[in-house]
Amino acid sequence: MTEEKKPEERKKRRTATEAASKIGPMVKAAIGGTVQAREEGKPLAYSFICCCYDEIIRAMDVIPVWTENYAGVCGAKRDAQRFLERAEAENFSRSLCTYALCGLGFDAWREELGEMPPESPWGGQARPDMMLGSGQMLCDPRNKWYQAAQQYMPDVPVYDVGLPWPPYEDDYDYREVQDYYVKYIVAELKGLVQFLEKHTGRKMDWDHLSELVDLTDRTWNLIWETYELRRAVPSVMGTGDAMNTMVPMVFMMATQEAYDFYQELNDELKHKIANKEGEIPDEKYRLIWGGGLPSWFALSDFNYFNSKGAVFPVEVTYRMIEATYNFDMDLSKVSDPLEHIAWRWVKFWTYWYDRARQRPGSHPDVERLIKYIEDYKIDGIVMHEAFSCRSWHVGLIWQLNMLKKVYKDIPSLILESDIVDISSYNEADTKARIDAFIDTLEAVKSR
Amino acid sequence: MVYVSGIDIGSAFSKAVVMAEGQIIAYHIMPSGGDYKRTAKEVAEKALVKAKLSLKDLAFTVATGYGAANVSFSNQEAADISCQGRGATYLFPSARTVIDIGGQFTKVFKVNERGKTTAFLLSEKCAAGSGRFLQVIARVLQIDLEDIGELSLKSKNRVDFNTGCAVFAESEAVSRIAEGASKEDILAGLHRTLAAKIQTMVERLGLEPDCAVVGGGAKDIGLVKSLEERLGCKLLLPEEPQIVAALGAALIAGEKAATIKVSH
Amino acid sequence: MPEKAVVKGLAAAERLYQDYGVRARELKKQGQKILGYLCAFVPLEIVTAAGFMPFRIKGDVNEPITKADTEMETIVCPLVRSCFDMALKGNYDFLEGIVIPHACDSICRTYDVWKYTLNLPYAHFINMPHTTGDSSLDFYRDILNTFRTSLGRFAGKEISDQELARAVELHNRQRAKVRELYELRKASPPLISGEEVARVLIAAISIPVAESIELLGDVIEEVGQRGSTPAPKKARIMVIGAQVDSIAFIKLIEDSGAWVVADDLCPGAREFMSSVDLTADPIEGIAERYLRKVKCGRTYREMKGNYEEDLEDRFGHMRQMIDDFKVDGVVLYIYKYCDPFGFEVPQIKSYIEAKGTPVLYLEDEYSMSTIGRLRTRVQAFLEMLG
Amino acid sequence: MRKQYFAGVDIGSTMTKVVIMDQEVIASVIGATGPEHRKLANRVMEEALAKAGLPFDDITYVVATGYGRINVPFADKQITEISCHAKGVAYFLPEVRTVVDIGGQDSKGIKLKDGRAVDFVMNDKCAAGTGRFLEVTAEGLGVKLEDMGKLSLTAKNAVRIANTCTVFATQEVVSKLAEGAALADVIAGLHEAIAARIYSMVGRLKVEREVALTGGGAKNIGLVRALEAKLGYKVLVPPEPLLTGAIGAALMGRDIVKEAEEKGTTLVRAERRLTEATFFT
Ligand SMILES: Nc1ncnc2c1ncn2[C@@H]1O[C@H](COP(=O)(O)OP(=O)(O)O)[C@@H](O)[C@H]1O
Ligand SMILES: Nc1ncnc2c1ncn2[C@@H]1O[C@H](COP(=O)(O)OP(=O)(O)O)[C@@H](O)[C@H]1O
Ligand code: SF4
Ligand code: SF4
Ligand code: SF4
Repeated sequence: MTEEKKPEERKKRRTATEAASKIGPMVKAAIGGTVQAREEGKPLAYSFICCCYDEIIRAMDVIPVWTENYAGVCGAKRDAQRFLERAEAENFSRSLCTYALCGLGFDAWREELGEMPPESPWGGQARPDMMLGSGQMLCDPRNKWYQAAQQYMPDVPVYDVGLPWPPYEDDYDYREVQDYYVKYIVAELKGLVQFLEKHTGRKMDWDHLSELVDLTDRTWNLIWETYELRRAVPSVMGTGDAMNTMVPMVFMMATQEAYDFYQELNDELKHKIANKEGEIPDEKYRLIWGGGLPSWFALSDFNYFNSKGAVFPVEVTYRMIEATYNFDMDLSKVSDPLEHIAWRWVKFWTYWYDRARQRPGSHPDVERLIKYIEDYKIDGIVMHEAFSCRSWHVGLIWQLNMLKKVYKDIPSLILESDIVDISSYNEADTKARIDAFIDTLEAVKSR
Repeated sequence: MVYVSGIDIGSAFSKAVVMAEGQIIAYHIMPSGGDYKRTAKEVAEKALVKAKLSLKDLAFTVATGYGAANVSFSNQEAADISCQGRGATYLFPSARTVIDIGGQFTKVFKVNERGKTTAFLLSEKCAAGSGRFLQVIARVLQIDLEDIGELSLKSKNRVDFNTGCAVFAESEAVSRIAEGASKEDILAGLHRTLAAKIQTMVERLGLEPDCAVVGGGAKDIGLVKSLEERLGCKLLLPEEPQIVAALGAALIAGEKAATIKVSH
Repeated sequence: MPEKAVVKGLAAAERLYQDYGVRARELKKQGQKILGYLCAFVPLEIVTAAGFMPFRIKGDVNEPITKADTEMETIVCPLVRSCFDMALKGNYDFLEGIVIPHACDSICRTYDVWKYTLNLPYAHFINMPHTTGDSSLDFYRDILNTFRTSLGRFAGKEISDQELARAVELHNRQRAKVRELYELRKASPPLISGEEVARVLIAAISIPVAESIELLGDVIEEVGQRGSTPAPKKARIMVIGAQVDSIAFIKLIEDSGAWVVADDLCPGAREFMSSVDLTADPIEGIAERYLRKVKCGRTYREMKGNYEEDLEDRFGHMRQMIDDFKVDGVVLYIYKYCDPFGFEVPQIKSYIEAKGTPVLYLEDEYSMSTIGRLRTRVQAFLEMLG
Repeated sequence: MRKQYFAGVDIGSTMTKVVIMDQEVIASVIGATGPEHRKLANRVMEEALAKAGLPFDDITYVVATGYGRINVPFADKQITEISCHAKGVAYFLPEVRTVVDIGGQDSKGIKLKDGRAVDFVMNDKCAAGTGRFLEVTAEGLGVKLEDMGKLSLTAKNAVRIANTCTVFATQEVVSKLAEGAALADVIAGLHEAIAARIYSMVGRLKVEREVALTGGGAKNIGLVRALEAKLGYKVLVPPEPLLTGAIGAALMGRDIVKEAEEKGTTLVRAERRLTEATFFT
C-alpha cells in the first residue's frame, strides 16, 4: 500500500465549552505518552473502557492503551480506511466492530513492519505487554478482539475478566442474585491482580487501591452533579461536547487529573448558567442523544443541528456513571476495595431496574430515557445506528416502540452510519434527514 | 391575483407547480439530468409557459428536494418531507400516513390534520428499496416506465426474486427472460420484492389510516396494487402523484406570500 | 401416536423437517407444555426435568425476513433475525415461553426484543459467563440454580435432583445415538449422506428427546440395511460454522460432487459430541459440560501454555475430526454480523491450513437467494481439491 | 492420428466468449450475453467454428465455464471460471502468482501455484466493485465504456466518490459534474473507488507478485493504473484479457483428453449438436 491518499481534512467542530476544547490535546498527549512509555520500558496494557478495572491498573502503575480510543482517533481523523482494509485482507468480516477491525488492521501492519505504519495518526498505537479483555454482557469484541490480536502478537498474554451484571427479569428480582454476582466479580478481579502481579513483577499496594477507589467514587459523583447542571435552559453544553468531555470519564478514571477536569467543567457550566449563556443564541428544540456511539468522523453534524436551533443537553451514550449516593446501598460501608468496585458495578447496571418495575410493561433502558426526557425538557430523540456494533445499536427501534407504548409518542430520528467506517456515511443524506426531523419537531411543537 | 410556485428538484425528476388562490394552475415534470441549475430554470419556465406567466409574476417560490439549493430564484427552501406532507393533506385531508416512493429513497411518514409531518422513516442506503429500482428494470426490459404497472397486473405466474441489489435484479431479470419468463411475471415479482420492503417500513412506523401513496413510484399501478395487497388496505392515490412535494412547496409559498408584503 | 407407525426413520425425519414444529403442535394439543430456546447453550436437561419439552427455534432460509425488521435492526446476525421473524409470523405460536442464553451479541442484545414483543407467559435469560475458570464455573452453577428455581416456580413444582439426573441420562442417550450415527459417516463412501444427517438432526431438535432417540435409532437401523453403496464422489468435506438449520447448503456441496462427512455445527457435532457427567449434584455436571466441554467461539477459553498450545486447546477438536473422518477439505461457513465466529475466522483458517487441509471461507446471509452464488465457490473449491 | 481441437466456451454474465484451439488459438468470438444470447451459446459456437473452418465433429472436447456454464447443452464438461482463469493466465504468463479477474457481475482474486488455483476470493453480492459498476456509470455519464480508461488518465485531481452503491454512485457522479468537476477527474475517482474495493477483497489472498489482471475490467487502462497505484507495482495483462477464461477452458479440455489417453479410459462426450439451451425452472 504505497500510494495512500491524504485523508480528507476534517472540518473543525465548534465546541461550546472551554473544557471540551482541551480534550483533543489531552488525548494526543496520552497517546504520545504510551509510545514514550513503551520506549522507557514501562508496562503497557491494551484496555477496554467500561471494564471496571481502572483503579486496579492505575494502582499497579500499568499504563492503559485504550484500543477503542485509538480507533476512534483514526476515525475522527478520517484515516481509518486503510486499517479497515488491512483487517479485511486478513479475513475479518467487514460486518464486525470497526474499532476492533481498525485496531487489528493496525496491529497486523505494525507487527509486520516492526514499526509504526507510515504516518500513523498521532504517532501510532504502542505495542502492549499484555491485553486485558473482559467477558461481560457489553460486547463480544471485549473477549474476542485481543484473542484475535494474538495471531500478530503471540507472545503477549491476554486476561479476560468475567464481569456480568444481573439482567432485568420478570421472574425474579436482581436482589435475589446480586450477592453471587458480586462474589464472582471479586474473584475475577483478584485473578486480574494476580495476573498483573505476575507479568509486571510488582505487588499490589492495597492501600493505594483503596484511595483510588475512593477517588473514583468522588469523581463519579462530581460528574453526575456536573452533568445534571445541563438541565439548565438554555442548554449550556451539548452532546457534541460531551463526546469530548467523556474522555476523562472513560479513559482517565481513578486519576486526580480526571477529578480536576470535572471540577473545572463544573465551574464553567455554573458560570454560564449564572450568565444565561446558552450553547447557541436561539434555542428552539431540546433533543436527547438517545442511543448509539457517534460517527467520530462527523461530529460536526452536531453543529449542523445547532444551526437549526437544536441542542442536546443530555445523552445516554458515555454517561457511564451514576451518583453513588443514590444507590440503594451505602457503598462507603464496603471497605474491601475489590468488593467496593464490584458493588459499584452491579449497582450501576441495575440502577434503573426499580423504576421500571413501577411502570408495568416498562424496561430500565426506557425508564432512563423517560427520566431524562422529563428532567431535561426534551422535545425529540436522536439515535445513531452504527452498523458494526451490536452492543449499543441493537434494540433502539424497540426502545422507541416501547417508549411510545408506555409513555408517549415523541419525535425521533435514527441516523444510520458507523463509528469509524466513513464509507457508510453520506453527508447530503444525513443533512436531508436532519432537516426533515427538524420539520417534524416544528410540527409537533406547534400542535 | 397572487401567483406562487413550488419547485421540487428530485434525484430523478424535477417538478414545478404554479398556484394562484390555493388552486393549481399549471405544473411540469421533467428528468433532473445532471445540471440541476439549468433544470430548475427550465422546469419552472415550462410550467410558467403553461400558465401564461413569467418568473417575475411569482410572488413567492419555495424550493425543495435533493437539489433545492440549485434553485437560484427561490425565496425559501423547505425539507421535502414537509412539502410531501403538506401536499398530501391538501389532496387528501383524511390522510394520516403517507408513503413516498421517490427516486433515491422511499419515505414513510405521518401527518397531522394540518399537514405537518410528525414522524418519518427513510429506506436504507441501497438502491434496492427505491424507485430507481423500477427505472433500472424498465430499461432492461425495454419498456416504458409508464407501462410497468399495467403490464405487471397482467401477470399470471409471478417470478420470485431474491436478490436485494438493484443492479443484480436487472441481470436476474435478464436471465429469467432468457429462461422464458414473461415480462409481466418478472415485473410482478419485482413489485412484490419492493412492496415487501416498503411494508416493513410502514409497519415499523405504524399504519394509521388513511394512507396515501405519492411520488413517482406511485404512478406504477402494479406496485400500488401489490402494496395494497400486503398492507391490507386501500391506498389514496393522487391523480398526479409525482408533483405532491412541489405542490406542498407551492402551498407553503402561498402562505408566505400572504404574510409578506409584496413590493412591486 | 398412530401416524408414527406409518412413517419411520428417514421418512419421518423428512416429514418433521418439512413441517418444522409439526410434532410440537400435535403435543401441544395433548396438553404438553413447550419451551422454545435459541442456541446450543440452553441447558436442556433442566427444561426436560421441569416437565417441559424443549423446542429449538429455527429460521427459514426460504422466507424473506420482513416482520422482524419492524422491531429489530438489520445489523443482527441474519439467523437470529430469521428466527425472530418466524416467531413473529406465528410459526411458533405453540410456545409457552422462551429461554435465551448469553451466547453472542446478536442473541444477547435482542433478548429484550424477543421477550417484550412475543410477550409469552415465560421468558428467561441464562447469563452464562464468557470465561471458564473455577470462579466462572461456580458462578455458572449459581446461574443455573437461578434458572432451576425460576423454571420450577413457573412449572409450579420444585425440580428435584432425581428428575435432573433422569433428564441428564436421557439427553446423554440421545447424544450417544448421534455419535453412533456419526460413526456411519466414517466409512468410504459414507453410509449416510451429509444431507440426510442434517435432516435427521434438525428433525431431532423439534421433538421430545425420548422420541428423538427412537428416531435416531430407526435411522441407524434403516441405513444399516441399505444395500447398494452410493457412487463414489470426489472429496470428503467438513463444514464448520454456527447454526445451520437448513439442509440447503449441505445439499449444495453434495450436489457439487462431494460428501459432507463431518461438521462442527449446530445442530451437529458441537452439540452432540460431549455428554454431561452425572455428578452428585447434577447441576455440577451440567455446568461443566456447557461451560467447558462445548467448544464454541462464544466461550473464551483461558490461555493454557503458549500460543500454539492455546490454538490446540481451542481448535484441536476440529483437527481431530478431520483425522478421524478423513476429511479432504473444510468449508468455513459463517454468517455476516456473527461476532464469535467472525473474529475467529483467520485463526481457524490458518490453524487448519497449517495442518495441511485446505479451507474455503464463505460469509453468507442466511437466505436461499445466496445459494446460487455459493455454488461457484464450492465447485471451484472442489476443483482445487481434486 | 487425427488432429485434435479443443473448444472453450465462457458464458459470462455480460459477455459470451468462445475459442477454438489446437496448439494455439485458431479462432475466437466475443459476443454479448444478452437476454436472448443466454440460450444461444450455440450461435456463438457456430460462428467460431465457421471462423476456424471446422465442422463441429472435429472438436475433440468442449469445456464450458462462466456463470452460464450449466446451460451449454453441447459441452462435455463444466468447470468453474476460477479454475479456467487460473489455467488461462498460467498459459500466457507463467510467472504470475495472483490473478485479479474483473468480470461483468463479479470480481475475483485467484492465487496460483504450479499453474493451478490454490485459493480464491470472490465478490458478487453487490454490483459495486464489478465491471457492471463501470458500465452503469459510463452510461450515466454518457461516455463510451471503451473511452473511460483513456479519459481518466488525463485526470488532475480525482474526485472522491462516497457512495458505495452503484446506482447511487452514478447519481453522485452526475451531481459532481453539475458542481463543476472535470469529467476526467470524476472517472478517475470512480476507478479509484472500484480499485479500493477490489484491493481490499483480494488482500485476503495475501497478494504475491506477479499479479495479472484479466476479464473485461483489464481492458480499462484507467482501472489498471488505479489498481497498480494501490498495489505499488505494475500488473501484467494477458494479450486478450476477455478470452483468458475461455482459453483456460480449452486448455483444461486438452489436459482431460491427454489424461484419458494416458490412462486409456474412455471419455464421455456430449452429442456434437448445436442446440439452444433449455431451462427448466
Ligand atoms: N410513469 C411512471 N410509472 C412508474 N414509475 C414511475 C413513473 N414515473 C416515475 N416513476 C418512478 O418514480 C421515481 C421518481 O420519483 P420522484 O418522486 O420523481 O423522485 P425524486 O423526487 O427523487 O426525483 C423513478 O425512480 C421511477 O421509478
Ligand atoms: N473495451 C472495454 N473497455 C472497458 N471495459 C470493458 C471493455 N469491454 C468489456 N469491458 C468490461 O468487461 C465486463 C465484462 O467482462 P467479462 O470478463 O466478460 O465478464 P463476464 O465473464 O462476467 O461476462 C463488462 O462489464 C465491461 O465493464
Ligand atoms: S461496544 Fe461496540 S464499539 Fe465498543 S468494542 Fe464492543 S462492539 Fe466495538
Ligand atoms: S450465528 Fe453467530 S451471531 Fe448468530 S446466533 Fe450464532 S453465534 Fe450468534
Ligand atoms: S447491492 Fe446493488 S443496489 Fe445495493 S448498494 Fe450494492 S450496487 Fe447498490
